[in-house]
Order: sequence, then structure tokens, then C-alpha cells
Amino acid sequence: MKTIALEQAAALIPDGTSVMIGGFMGVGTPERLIDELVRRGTGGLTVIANDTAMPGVGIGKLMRAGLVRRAVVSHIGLNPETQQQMIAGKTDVDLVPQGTLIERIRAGGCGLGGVLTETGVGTVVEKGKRTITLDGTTYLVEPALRADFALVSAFLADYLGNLTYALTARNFNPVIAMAADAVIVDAEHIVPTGVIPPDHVMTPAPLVDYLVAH
Amino acid sequence: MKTIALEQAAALIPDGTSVMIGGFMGVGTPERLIDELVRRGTGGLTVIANDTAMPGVGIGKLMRAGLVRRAVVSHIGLNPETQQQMIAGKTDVDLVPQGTLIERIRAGGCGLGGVLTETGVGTVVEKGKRTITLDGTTYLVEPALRADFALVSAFLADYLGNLTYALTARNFNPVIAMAADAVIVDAEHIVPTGVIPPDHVMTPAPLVDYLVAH
Amino acid sequence: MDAPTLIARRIAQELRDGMLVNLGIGIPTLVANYVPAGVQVFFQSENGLIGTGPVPEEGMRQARLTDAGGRAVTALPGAATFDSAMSFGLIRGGHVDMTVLGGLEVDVTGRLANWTIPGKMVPGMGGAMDLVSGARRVVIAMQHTAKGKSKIVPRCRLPLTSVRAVDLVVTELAVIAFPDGRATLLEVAPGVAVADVLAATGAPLIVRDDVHPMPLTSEAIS
Amino acid sequence: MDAPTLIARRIAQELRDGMLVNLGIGIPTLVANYVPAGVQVFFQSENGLIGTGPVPEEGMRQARLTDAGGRAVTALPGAATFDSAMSFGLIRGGHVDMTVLGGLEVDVTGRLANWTIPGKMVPGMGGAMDLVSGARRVVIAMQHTAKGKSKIVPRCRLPLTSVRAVDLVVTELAVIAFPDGRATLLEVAPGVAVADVLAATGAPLIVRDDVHPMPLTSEAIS
Repeated sequence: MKTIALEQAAALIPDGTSVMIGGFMGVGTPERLIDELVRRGTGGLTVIANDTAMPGVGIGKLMRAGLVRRAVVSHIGLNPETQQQMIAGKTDVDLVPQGTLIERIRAGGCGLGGVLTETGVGTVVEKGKRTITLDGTTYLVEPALRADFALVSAFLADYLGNLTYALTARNFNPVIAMAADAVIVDAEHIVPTGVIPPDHVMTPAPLVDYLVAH
Repeated sequence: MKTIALEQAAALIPDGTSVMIGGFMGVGTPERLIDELVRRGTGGLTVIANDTAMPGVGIGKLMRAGLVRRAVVSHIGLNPETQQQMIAGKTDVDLVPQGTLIERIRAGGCGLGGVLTETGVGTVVEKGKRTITLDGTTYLVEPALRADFALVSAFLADYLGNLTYALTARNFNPVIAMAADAVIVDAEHIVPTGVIPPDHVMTPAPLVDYLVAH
Repeated sequence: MDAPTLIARRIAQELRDGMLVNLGIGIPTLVANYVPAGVQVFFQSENGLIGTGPVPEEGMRQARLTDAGGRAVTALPGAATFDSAMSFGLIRGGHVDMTVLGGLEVDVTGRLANWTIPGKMVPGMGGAMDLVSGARRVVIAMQHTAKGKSKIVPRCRLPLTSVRAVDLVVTELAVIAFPDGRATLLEVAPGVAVADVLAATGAPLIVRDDVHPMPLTSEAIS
Repeated sequence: MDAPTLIARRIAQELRDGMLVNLGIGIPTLVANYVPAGVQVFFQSENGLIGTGPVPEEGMRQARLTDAGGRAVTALPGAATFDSAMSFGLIRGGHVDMTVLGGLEVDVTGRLANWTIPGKMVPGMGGAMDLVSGARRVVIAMQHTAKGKSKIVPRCRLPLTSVRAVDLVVTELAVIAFPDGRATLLEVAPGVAVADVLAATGAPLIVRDDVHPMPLTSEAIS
């Protein structure tokens, strides 16, 4: 794990790359990293996240700045700007059922090729997908999903990079922290090693590549 | 969640049923429940667990008492009695790679039909299995696994049934607690509701059906 | 009593002690206000919380504690938080005993459309497809009609949420279930006649001999 | 220096700062004793621990803190514990930078057999298949021969652990890698000639021009 300045962290991310971003309607999103990407104008991004939050909040800032070429998300209902960009053809939006999305990311992070789920069978979600029948039940084959970068918002990070998350800000964060080639963490508090008891660690240190300095 | 006496808890489990049991080489196994099953002589069991521990320890007690008709496990190397019973045809032993076993149980608990893994491709584990090729990589289709009962060993349980596990005694416990029709928990300590902070709960209360009384 | 209140009070009658319940946005959220006395249920927010409590008092808001709509909530003693993989493991795995969701259309076999109106409203399905596919019991809370048109339809024209039939539909006029895959009128709202329900419903309903008035929980205390 | 010590000291040279490393039972366990100075690695026990430390002192044993062999261990400051699904997510997901495992046979293409001798030893594969399929780098620590017979073989006769080739084999005689899928001699042990290695190896080895003596870490301090 390397400690890195905010500006350097954002500079790691080139235009046109894929980024998984933690958060659920803006809660648990690494706002400082988002702000810095907006400041730099890093564009053409593929964003993989639960949602695009609200206009001007969290991932909504990336949307408003026109930096997102493709969004793989479960929900854009609270962000009319995303809907407008989708209709205008500026942003491709892949809508994925939330449970399928998080499970595809988990599969990507856990070295599984994918998972079998009944969610979406017989709906538009099935379109173009392979199905498999086991014991008389038909499942969609939902392939693993990975990204170049994961932007993670943590509550505590220790000097080694062990992380905890607080309350409902956990959401996608620990799952994306396993599924990207480079994991960049912004933590609310940096604490000495040993402050987080082993049983409370939610993301073990070896998963973290970069911790944004305070 | 019902609080139940040890004797009543074990009496819920009939002969010939399937039971998932927590523990890794005897660490994190609900010993009191095992002892009571041995005392009752509940037989013909299908045991799904990481291993059969050592002779006379944890699941090794069920083996020694001749109560296990079938074991679905990843390892029996430290229990020669299991190996002897396998060779004698008293116990059928299905050996499953450990990562595949825990993932199949997780799939069972999480409503997935199964997972796709490269583990075992081209080995004896592939025998009789379906494979699927995604983007040029071949995976085994490993189906979900569930049981009639899960016997869980926890460290703390609160009055509602929220659970925590300690150190390496966690292992299979939180995963099996999602994958059985009835979940029976033996906890080292029973504590008032609120003692376990929300972020530290490892198994949420609604998953627990029975808590063995102290 | 307005329609949302009536619907919420009727659905609250379905709650049983110890249930894990997921409430959607809109009318479903109101169900939490009418939990019957002596019944303790766990409410799940799919963003990662069991034990969701009411809106916090002034000055007690915590930015990292919200419901699935992003609104500040409280957590009750004994609450548990977890990541999204666990949250949907609970949902798909049948651990959620009941979900209450809104509906745009329900067809006569119980199939639901509730997540999109192509070309008009494309919010994404969020957790709706997983909830309808995975929860043990799916209850739909919706007005009987929209712009004068029945939301109970012979066949959904809007994209389906799941091929799995819902268990119960509660409107301000009626309670409808789908035994053997056929829409069946079980109850009518106070003061509503069976004929009124049939007139407002744009699809054939089987009428049980024992159709009776909706039981309702008491008014909310707060 | 005995064979296990030599092998462990050579493999310890493969450790890099910040690596997550999983050590199997037997010779692999010894590698932890020879971590080079200035290198900090995380050791994973697949039963659910990162930050595995040495055996506890007398009287400091904790029954709920063990390694994958069920032996009492300690945990270093900054250790993390987790369930088996996470543990194997780390292993299969390529988060384990290196695993060191024992071997029964390795063939000339690098394929490993290390988990069973049918009819004789059927312990189960435990985590071995996942480790060999999923770890970024797989290093085999084994004696060059067993009962006078080479463990490097033209083709494994024992059941394979994985079809994935291992990266490195370290024995008391040699270090062998598998570039382009062909067993290639890279290094010889101190005092061992290339001819000695070839004589002890029951399969053809490509001999690189730059074969050199094994680098070894210092003796363990403790």
C-alpha cells in the first residue's frame, strides 16, 4: 500500500478507463476523489456503481461534468441529468438489477467466472444472455465484472491499509475493493495499526493499493 | 428467534437429515450440540462442513459414533477414522475443493443457482459436472448447496439473535447460517441487545431460528 | 381515510412477529407506521441495514445512515449493517419474509410491471427485480386505477419486473390474490361493493363466496 | 544445511515487500522463518486470517486463533480475520501474490499433483486446488526425489491438482521454471553440478546458459 496525495491519486486515472465507485445515492462515495477528477476533467469514463446519485452529488458530479461515457448501474431515477444524457446519447447506460450487479462485481473480485441467478429471467434483462437449467430451474448466466480502478470510501484506514466502513456507507465499497486492478481509498480517518481489531476489519490491507493522504 | 434448551435443540434434528456444521479442524464448531447429538445417537446424517476435524474432536465425535452416512467436506486428512469409514463403505465422502464448497453453500444461502469456477477444471473434480465457456475460459458449473439444519458456533449472541464470531472461529459459520432451513446457534456469550454495534454484527438476527439457552 | 393510508393499514395486517420486511418507496413506506401492537418486525433497507427506524429528530442526523432512497433514518437497538452483496443475499436467498412494493400494472396471473415506462420513465430497476424474484412473500401496494384506467390488466403491456407472480395486491378498493395463477377477489374496502371493484377492474376477477371487508390496523399512534 | 532449510531459504528470496503469501503445511511453513531483512509480507491462513504470526508463547494460546492445520498461532498488529468465503475470494481472485505448496509430482509442463495417492492417501484437496488455480504465483517446495525416484516426471501419474502450470519448483538440488510450458533448469544448489541435477531428474530439462547457484537468505534469527 502506498500513501499518495489526492492530486496524484486522481492523476493515476487516465481518460477512457473503467472505474468502480462506492456509494449508494451518494452515501459512501469518495467525494474528494470525485471532485479532483472533475477538476482534472478526466473524461470518457466507464463508471460501474450502484447509481449516479443525485444531480451535483457524488457520481452526479461526474455526470454533470460530462465525464461519463458509459454507466453500468442499477438505478438512475433520482438523477434526471443522467436520464437526459442517456436520451441524448451522450452516455450509454446499462441498467443491471442491483443484486445481479453486486454479485457480478463480487464474482470478478473473487475469481469466479460468474453466477447463476433467477433475477431477470423472462424480462428484458434476459435479452442477449445465456441461460442454464439446473434441476428444472432456469437461471441467467451473469458474468463477472471487473474494472481498472476502484474508488473506495472508508471510515477508518490503518497505516497498513486495513479498512472499516460505517453504517450504510459500506454498501458497494468492500466488494469493489476486490474487483479492480488498482484500488484507491479515501478514508475519513487514518489511525495507527492495531486500532482496528482483526475481527472488525472489513477490507484487509493487502487489497488496498493507494491510500489518499490527509 | 426462539431460545431453546440444548436437549430440545438437538431433538429438533431427526435421523437421516442434512446438517451443515461450522468449524475448521474443530475450531468454531458447536461442541455442545455435537455432544448432545452423540448422546441421542442421531444417525444417518449427511454432514456438510469444511472437514471432519480430528478423532474425538468436533465433527470427529459424530464420525467416531458412526452417525454420519455421508460427509461433504474438503479435507479428511487429519481424521484417519473418517478415512477408515470411507474405505469400509460406512460413510460416503464427497471431497469438494474448499473454495468451491464454501461458494456453493454461499450460493445456496444467497438464492443463486450456483457459481462458475476454474477450480477443478481438468481434474477428477470435473467428473460428471457441466462446464461453460465464457470469453474463452472454461469454468465448472458448481451448483448451490443447502441443508435442513445449520449448527452454528458464535462468540456473542444478543437477545435478538445478532451474532459475532471471534478470530479464526468464524470460518464457515456465517455462511452456513444463511443456507439451511433451520439455523441453530450455540454462542459462547449471550449479551443484551445493543451490546453488539450494528457494524460488528456478522450474522443479522433474522437469520437465526434457535439460540441454545445458557 | 385517504387511499395510501387505507392500503398501508391493510398491508400492516400481514405483518407477523419476527418477520424481516423490505418496504419500497411511496405507499409501502407508510406500512411501517401501522405495525400491529405486540408485533415486532425487522425492517431492511437494501442499501445495507436491518433495524431501520424512523426519521431522526432534528439535529440527530447521521450522513452515513440512510434508507434505500437516500433519506436519513435511525437505527433501532439491535440493528445490523452489511454490504450490498449480503443485502441481496438476504433478498434473493428467501430470508426476506415479505416485501411491499408499488406497482404500475399487475396482470390476471399476478405478474408485476413496476420499474419502467419505456420512453417516459426509465429509472432503472434498482433492487425491484431481486425483491420480486427472491422475497418469500411479495405484496403490491397500489392505487386501483391510474388516470381512470385499471392497473389490474389482462396482460402487462409494460416490461415485467419478474415472471414470478406476486402474492397479494392491496388497493384502496380491494385485496386480490392469485391462487392457481388466477386473480381472485378476497376482500373489499370499507363501504365498497363487489360490483364497484369489478367495475373498476379492467380484467376478469374470480369472486370468492367469502369476500369480506378488509381488516385494518389502528391509526398510527404518532 | 538440511534439505527443508535449503528449500525454505531459497523460496524466501521470492518474497517481495507487501506481498500476500499463503504457505502450505510442511516445508512451505518454514519459509516464514527466512523473510529477508527489510521485507514485510502478509501471511494468510486460509481458515480466515491475514497477519498470521508465530506459535504463541507458553500460556498465551487462544483456542480460536489457529492456522489452516489447526495449530495455535499468533496474530500480528494489523491482522484481519474473515470468513471462508472471503478467504477463498482472496485466493481465487488473484489477491494472494504467492503460494508455496508441497508437491508429489510436477510434470515437464509444470502441472502439479499434490493432493492424493489413490488407494493410499486420500486426505481431500482442502484449499490446494483453489490455491494452484487462483494464486498469482505458485511455488512448489519439495524434495527432488522420493524413495530414489524423481518427483519431476514426464507426465503426472497421480491426479492433478490443477491444469494450470506452477511457476517455480524449488528442491534441495535445483530451481526449475516452466517458460513456454517446458521445464527449465535455472539454478543449482550450492555444491551441486548441473549433471547431478540431470541425473536425479526423471524427465528432460532444458538447461539455460546462465544456470547459477541458488541465492539464499540468511539463517533464521530465532
